[in-house]
Amino acid sequence: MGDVKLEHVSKHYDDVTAVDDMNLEINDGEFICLVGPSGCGKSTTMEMIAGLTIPSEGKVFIGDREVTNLPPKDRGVAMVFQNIALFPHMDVYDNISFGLRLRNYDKEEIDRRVERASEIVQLGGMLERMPDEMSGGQRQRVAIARAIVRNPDVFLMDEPLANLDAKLRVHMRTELQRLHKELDTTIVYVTHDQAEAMTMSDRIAVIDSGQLQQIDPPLVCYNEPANLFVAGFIGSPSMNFLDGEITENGFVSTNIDVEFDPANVGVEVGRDVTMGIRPEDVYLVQNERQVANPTHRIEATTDVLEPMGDEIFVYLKLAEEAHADLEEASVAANDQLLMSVSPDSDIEEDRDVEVVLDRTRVHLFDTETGIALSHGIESTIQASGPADAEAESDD
Amino acid sequence: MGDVKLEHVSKHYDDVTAVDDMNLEINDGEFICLVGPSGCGKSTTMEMIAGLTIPSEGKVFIGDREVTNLPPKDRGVAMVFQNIALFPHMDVYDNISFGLRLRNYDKEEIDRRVERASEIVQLGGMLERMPDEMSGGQRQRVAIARAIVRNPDVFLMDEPLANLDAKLRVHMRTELQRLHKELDTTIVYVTHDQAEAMTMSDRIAVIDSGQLQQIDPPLVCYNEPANLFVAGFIGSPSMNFLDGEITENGFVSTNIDVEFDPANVGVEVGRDVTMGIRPEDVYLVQNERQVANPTHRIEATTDVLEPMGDEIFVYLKLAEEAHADLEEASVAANDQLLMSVSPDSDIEEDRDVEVVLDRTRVHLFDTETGIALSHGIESTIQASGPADAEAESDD
Amino acid sequence: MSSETSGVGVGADDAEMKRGPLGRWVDKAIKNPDRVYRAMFYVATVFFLVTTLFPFYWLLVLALTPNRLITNMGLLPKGFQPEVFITMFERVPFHLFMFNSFVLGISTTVIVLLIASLAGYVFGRLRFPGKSILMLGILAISYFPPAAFLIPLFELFTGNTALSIGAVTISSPDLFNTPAPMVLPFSALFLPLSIFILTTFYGQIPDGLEDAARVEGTTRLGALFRVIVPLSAPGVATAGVLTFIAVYNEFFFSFLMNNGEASSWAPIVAGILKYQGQFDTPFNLMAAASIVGVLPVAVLVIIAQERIVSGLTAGALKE
Amino acid sequence: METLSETQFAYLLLAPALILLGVIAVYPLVQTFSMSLFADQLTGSARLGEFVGLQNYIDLFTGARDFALPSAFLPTFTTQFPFVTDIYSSALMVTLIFTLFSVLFETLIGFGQALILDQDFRGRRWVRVAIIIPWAVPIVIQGMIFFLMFQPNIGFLIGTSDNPALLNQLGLIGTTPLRDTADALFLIIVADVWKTSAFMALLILAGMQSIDRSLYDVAKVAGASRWQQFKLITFPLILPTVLVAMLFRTIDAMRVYGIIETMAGCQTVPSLSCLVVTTFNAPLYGTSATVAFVTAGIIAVVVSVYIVNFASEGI
Amino acid sequence: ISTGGGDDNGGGNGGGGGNGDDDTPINTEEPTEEITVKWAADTRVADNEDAIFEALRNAGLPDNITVEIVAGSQVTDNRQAQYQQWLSGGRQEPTLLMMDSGWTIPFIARNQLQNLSKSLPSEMTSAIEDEYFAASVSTAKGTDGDLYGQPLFPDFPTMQYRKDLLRNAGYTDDDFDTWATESMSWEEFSKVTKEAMEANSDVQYGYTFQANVYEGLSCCDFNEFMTSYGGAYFGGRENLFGPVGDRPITVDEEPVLNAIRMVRTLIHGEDDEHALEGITGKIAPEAVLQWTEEPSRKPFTGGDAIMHRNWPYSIVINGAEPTEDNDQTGFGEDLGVMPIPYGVTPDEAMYEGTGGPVAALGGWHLTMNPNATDAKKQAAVQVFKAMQDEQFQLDMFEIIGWIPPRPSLLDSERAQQVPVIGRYLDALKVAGNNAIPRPVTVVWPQQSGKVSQEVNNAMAREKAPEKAMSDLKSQLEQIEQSAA
Ligand SMILES: Nc1ncnc2c1ncn2[C@@H]1O[C@H](COP(=O)(O)OP(=O)(O)OP(=O)(O)O)[C@@H](O)[C@H]1O
Ligand SMILES: Nc1ncnc2c1ncn2[C@@H]1O[C@H](COP(=O)(O)OP(=O)(O)OP(=O)(O)O)[C@@H](O)[C@H]1O
Ligand SMILES: [Mg+2]
Ligand SMILES: [Mg+2]
Repeated sequence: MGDVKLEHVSKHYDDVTAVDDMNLEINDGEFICLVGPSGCGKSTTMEMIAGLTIPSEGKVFIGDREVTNLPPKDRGVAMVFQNIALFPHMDVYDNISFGLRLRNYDKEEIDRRVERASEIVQLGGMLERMPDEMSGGQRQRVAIARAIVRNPDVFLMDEPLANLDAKLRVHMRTELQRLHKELDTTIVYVTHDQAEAMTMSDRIAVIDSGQLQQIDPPLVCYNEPANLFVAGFIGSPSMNFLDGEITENGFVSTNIDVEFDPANVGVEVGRDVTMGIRPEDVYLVQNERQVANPTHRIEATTDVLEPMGDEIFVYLKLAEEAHADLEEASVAANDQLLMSVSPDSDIEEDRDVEVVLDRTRVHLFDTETGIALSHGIESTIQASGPADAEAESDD
Repeated sequence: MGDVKLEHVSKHYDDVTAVDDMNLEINDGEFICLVGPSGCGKSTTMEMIAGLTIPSEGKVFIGDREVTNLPPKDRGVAMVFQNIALFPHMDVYDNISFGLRLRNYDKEEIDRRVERASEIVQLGGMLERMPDEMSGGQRQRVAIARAIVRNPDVFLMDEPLANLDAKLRVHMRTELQRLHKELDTTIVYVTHDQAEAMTMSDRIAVIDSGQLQQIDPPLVCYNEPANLFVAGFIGSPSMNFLDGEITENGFVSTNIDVEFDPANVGVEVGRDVTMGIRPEDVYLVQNERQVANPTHRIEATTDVLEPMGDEIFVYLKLAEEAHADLEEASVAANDQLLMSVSPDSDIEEDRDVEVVLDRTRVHLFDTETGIALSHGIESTIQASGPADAEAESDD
Repeated sequence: MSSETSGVGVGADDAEMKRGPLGRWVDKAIKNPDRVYRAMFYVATVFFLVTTLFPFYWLLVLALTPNRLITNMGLLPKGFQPEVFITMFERVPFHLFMFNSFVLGISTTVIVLLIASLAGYVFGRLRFPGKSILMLGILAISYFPPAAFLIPLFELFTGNTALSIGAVTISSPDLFNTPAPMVLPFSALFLPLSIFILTTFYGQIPDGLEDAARVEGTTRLGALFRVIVPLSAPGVATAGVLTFIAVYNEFFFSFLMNNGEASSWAPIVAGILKYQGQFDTPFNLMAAASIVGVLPVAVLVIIAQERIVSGLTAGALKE
Repeated sequence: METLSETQFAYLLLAPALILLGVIAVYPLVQTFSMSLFADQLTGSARLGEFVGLQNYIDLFTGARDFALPSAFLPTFTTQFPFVTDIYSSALMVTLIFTLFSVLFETLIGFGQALILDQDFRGRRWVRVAIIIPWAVPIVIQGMIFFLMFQPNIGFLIGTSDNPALLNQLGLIGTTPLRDTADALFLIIVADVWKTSAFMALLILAGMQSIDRSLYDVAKVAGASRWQQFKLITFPLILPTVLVAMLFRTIDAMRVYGIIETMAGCQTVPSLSCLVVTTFNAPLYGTSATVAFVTAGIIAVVVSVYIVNFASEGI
Repeated sequence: ISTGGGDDNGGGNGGGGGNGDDDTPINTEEPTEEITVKWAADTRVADNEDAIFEALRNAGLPDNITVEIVAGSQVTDNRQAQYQQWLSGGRQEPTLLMMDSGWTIPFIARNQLQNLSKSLPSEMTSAIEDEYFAASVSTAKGTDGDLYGQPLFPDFPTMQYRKDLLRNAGYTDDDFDTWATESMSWEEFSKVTKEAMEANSDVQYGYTFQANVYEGLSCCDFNEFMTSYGGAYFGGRENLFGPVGDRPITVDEEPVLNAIRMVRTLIHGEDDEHALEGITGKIAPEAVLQWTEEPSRKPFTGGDAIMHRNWPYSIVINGAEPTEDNDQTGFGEDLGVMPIPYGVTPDEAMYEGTGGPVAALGGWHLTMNPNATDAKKQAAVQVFKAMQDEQFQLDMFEIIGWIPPRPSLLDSERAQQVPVIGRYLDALKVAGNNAIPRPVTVVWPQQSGKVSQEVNNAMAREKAPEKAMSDLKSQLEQIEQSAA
């Protein structure tokens, strides 16, 4: 019914390729988040699923029908638009009930549904307002209500919560999840909010420059990013990257060395690699005991502190390790490391500290191609194995 | 120059009061975030500062001039609009340079500034696109660039980053902060993104239903919310609230008791209070040693787990403590507690656990008025004293 | 304005007391340029009101003056003969002609708006090969003086054109003295203007709104009539008013496609000309008739202007 | 219908327009064009004479047909003072002069009126009606009003040579202006501007009303004065509408006939359409059809100026 | 698609359409069944439908025939355009048409009218030929000499004047009585007018007439001036209706030039460069150059002029008794009417039938649509018959002021009883007897425009008379040749 498939779909504008040979299979009832940098082709992908944009190449399937050239109304999709697109000449009630009225639902049914949808988005009592009499967030909620009053096979939501405050977002998030469970509808969801993507979706599709980079359950994307792009994109603040080289002793760079047996992790010696480590996997030596398998201690100086309330981001300047044999090229920006600590930690700016990394959380990428070589360098003690992840992503 | 003052400003629409007797003083060069639920009046406040909306009552000052009835062009403000509102008939270059061209800057100067602004928002190479050929995020970036090319006394930015992905947001955030430092301009900024509000602003103004709730530095708002509304609104996920009563032994509710000497925190016995505790201040007993001053252990069962990558949210169901003397009314929803733990914690769904609270982080509010009574119940060991905070907010 | 001279020449350095009213006004104006705009606005408004309304006033003067006295007219009626507004109906069943004009105008307007909406949608919002050629072709039809259509159309509408398909010959029906031979040419001749107007207006509606309607389940046509047309209300209403008035005033086909009788659907222009004798012209009756004839259009304009002018509330076209 | 390609769909929706125009406009034009290839026939029951090919067109452009027309078609520059008299005795020049000035002034005045109508003020409803209403006046009446105003001994706007009125004293018009081509042309332009400015005003107003008001907010905050808002926002955004309005006004003006006939007569102010109608009534059907097609051709040439503009505006 | 009714797009005989058998005799017996014939007339006829209908019945129209009046426009050009379309479109309706004598001939030339000579009983056609105003009949005939229309009424302009004002200048009722039948010369006329102007200094204008650039100038006003000076467009009466292309063009001859010079003198004064000797100048305002009938009548009716040339309709207005009802306009008995003055006497005239007190001929005919069904034609014949009835013609004179088409009827007692106009029948009869039709042929519509343009130019001093007329001559020449 509601499964969506894109087969070699591309969309070219005059001089821009918005979507580039995209293959995407979304199962019936699945909740998929599309994430990626601004302008990477998320909205275009949605529009092609909705039928608003006809692909330059490739085919689109919904259910078992090819719908590539089918008009939107016959595709059984509902959509929340990034630009909201309320009908300015209709009040909230008419905006929300538009699709139902088109389908000649009877008055009571419409009333009932509009009422429910407007409660979900907390717009009760505003049904008679015109769009230009509402705040940005209220408009966005109308747009959401307009989509959810219907019972489509597929929901397409393009940044539906962008204009809402944190509290309402959390509320809407749970409501959407409840709706998803209740209706068992496929949802394709674009968001730039990591928390949303992580908590709501069954799988996340990471897109860059119109190309699909990885599509996997959120934690797999987080813990085992397929490549440098995904690793850098997922997670906020971003993963730390250090360029270096594989030697017989493990990873060597201008500032950090990490010892391991290259054979164990299956990376040949001499390769240029980039090591990745997330801020929360960097620990002060005081907290070393929290880490089962730490690296050797790394000396650093704290630079800026960014208190966030529930955590503090600490920018570290790394001391240089002595590796005259490393080429100049790969040295750049290698001396910074971001670390997150809990707000009650006893830390100040401009102090010398020692940190350790969680070896199980160290990622290695091929510097040239960006492809992930290894997640965790002591393969035996990994938190969630890639085997599990693959199993999950198969269903 | 760039200080902004609202004196008893109200704005009424036909049947809605969008802004209600707002008093707001913003110092020259300050970075203020307006936050609040959707529809609370943030945009309206901005529009009154810009001169697009004339207050129904009250006065607006910019610098030492009263500007209540001055047209926008004479107020020296630049604004990023929530609805973006690019000029559809102008390409990106013309949109960005609009304000400069109005002021007859010479061609080179305009080119230089547009170039710089478009680099800041990462739109280099798109200067000849028309608005309808751009993605949502790209348009928003044009809108930002259009504001920052100018050198106004006051920047007004209404959710300028709402459509951007996390990475770009972080980038834009630092760019805006750098700009703020460089130009030493007053910035009034609306956002629903807590991280933005926390990291960027000198002070946060929390608004609800058109009324100013609190205006203080971010950490003060976080750690010492003035009332229930601010406490619940700031911080994501939201603070846990438990309704209870003050007895001689401290706080008593159906599910959690916290012992302390009411006299010490200055709350009279018998008062109905609401206790607040943030998810990150709830600890598993295993980690009790991280807390200097924990409460007694509380029994609970884990319910849903929400892994976020860098942390896991754990929903706890509390066991009921035996307090037959508490009225029924205040029992509602008192049996839930949200906790955040680090992702490597050894925790599963549906397991009995014991947790403790950080006493220094327990907040007490008057249930009826919502006004904060106490932040931390062992006043001696607070992390950042209210004295510091007040000193900060005074400059 | 009368104070103009008194203000000029008073030195700017003089004390406030000595300034003429204009001086003070200028002073205020400099402080508050809005006053200048207001003043300019009122001057312009009065100017336009006078220039547009004066001929009507004069028409009224003519109507109220007995025809015999219409000579050496000044600015006031010579004599006062309001019963002319009754006489005009006694002379000619003017209301019937007005009715005819209304029927012709409304049916043409409906046809034109319908067809032009479809075409305007196509030209304004779709891309397809042959678009520019077709637009130019449709435009080119309005290049021709109406006389260029007359003979073939007359033949067509009087049953003198035959279509032969093999052995069968169907001749066109005789529609003379019915509304059809007026409504059809009007529709065709006024269509290009409406198509162009609607093309520009429809073309300006953001795609997002049409997209939203289509995803909600309308066909493209549904989106046209439910979203694009209502949002283009000023344009549609304008096209409608322009078409209606054009029909109301048309005199070429109106004249030759019927025998000039009210019962044969002759429109208002024929009615007005009916007052005219071979040599004598009752200017007063014709003036009265035109005032009466223009009134319904005024009503129409009042009704339509709400659409034309405030069809959209502020910010309606936000994406 | 929805599964049609964009092109098919476009043509389907165009079908009603194309059918209507095909039967009611194109078919007659084809017939009329074929009429233009035949000689005139004034006697006998035949409408047309023998087939002459393009001779009618050749005659028209060489001046060989001028005798059959109320005035020369092209200006002739043979006499000693060519520009003074002969320009006004050429239908083409008279039409172009009329078109240039009437469209110019109608656009300017229409613009001004639209700006006023766009404001919010008390009583604007009535001002709107007042400004729009001349457009509703039938041409016969419009002609009558101005004819009488400028009729010696009836209207007060002109006097006699002994007792000239203000307009005469200013030297704007003579005392029998409606028999003088230059004077009459001037007055006909005035009459046309009076009536037709409303057409421009109406369209321009509609264009203004369709502009997203939030763009003005942006412009105001960016520091735009009223004039700059107009120049940078209003004007470019209504330009397409203005061009359409001017385009059709130009086409209409190039075909002016009714007001001439009712005010001064085709003999005095010969426009191209005058030639068509006069020969049509003569009835010189061949010549009339020829002039009609040549008129359309000339309009096409003039209109191409707009078309080029349109193309550059991307409409 | 091909057009029916012949291949008219192919240049063939598209005009006729229908059953153009316009020359077969019609059954002239009274039809027996109920039948209604449509008559395209004008609003004045329609307004008086009942009275006219009664008159027809009295004149013997059978009871089973009803006449339905289609009230076309009063504006003659509009009517012509309509009829042109109806007849060339081959429409069967209406059966009867009221046609201006000024443009009946082109319809005849295009075979668009029923040939009455061939299809009516000869006693009917000969009554017309013998008893009606000859000039009127001549405008209803084809080049073959056959009759295609039956005159309904003629129309002749006369000179109206204010007896009261002339009395101030010393003229008496005796003079007026003489003038009513014996017209004066232009010299005398201008002198008299000048005297009256001097005697009545509060009266603004002397002589008002029509010299706008329009058909009225070429067909009528100037035709009168010119003919009264013995000139002609195409060399005398016999060439009025052709042969086109084969007749002299005489507009540049001295009589024509004199007529122009005379008018120039009347308007611009004796010191005009091209003034005519003997004429007293400055008696007509420049405004005449822009005047048609109504604007020129207004000042006269308003009491601002002494002399006024116009059609009989204005006699009714100007000769009315001033009453409350007509706002005290009309001069009653003080209105005098005389034939148009003459330039030269018929003997001095250059061409046969010119000179003397000429009056341009107007008036309307009744014609029959050849496409009508035979039954309708049969009924129509009865209408023709009834309208030939003298009583009917007198009835019509009373009802709507149609001057009876038979000169003899103007002498009748009944005619003289008709209010107002009945007083002036003498002058009208002179005008009728000296009526000059316009030279209407198929090319007249083209020629008329040129004539009025050049003549107006010359009168307005924009061209010298000689130049204007030689220009005109070459244009007329070209038009003549084009149709030859
Ligand atoms: N033109 C108007 N007419 C009536 N009510 C209005 C109008 N504009 C705004 N409001 C109402 O005023 C209140 C404040 O609106 P405002 O736009 O300031 O909210 P906001 O804080 O910016 O919200 P958001 O975060 O959703 O953008 C809202 O409840 C809104 O519905
Ligand atoms: N009509 C168009 N013409 C040309 N380029 C276009 C057009 N529409 C979109 N693009 C380009 O295609 C690319 C993909 O656009 P899309 O809207 O899919 O991005 P997105 O992923 O939704 O970005 P955002 O997060 O900023 O909304 C962008 O670079 C955009 O500039
Ligand atoms: Mg997008
Ligand atoms: Mg807002």
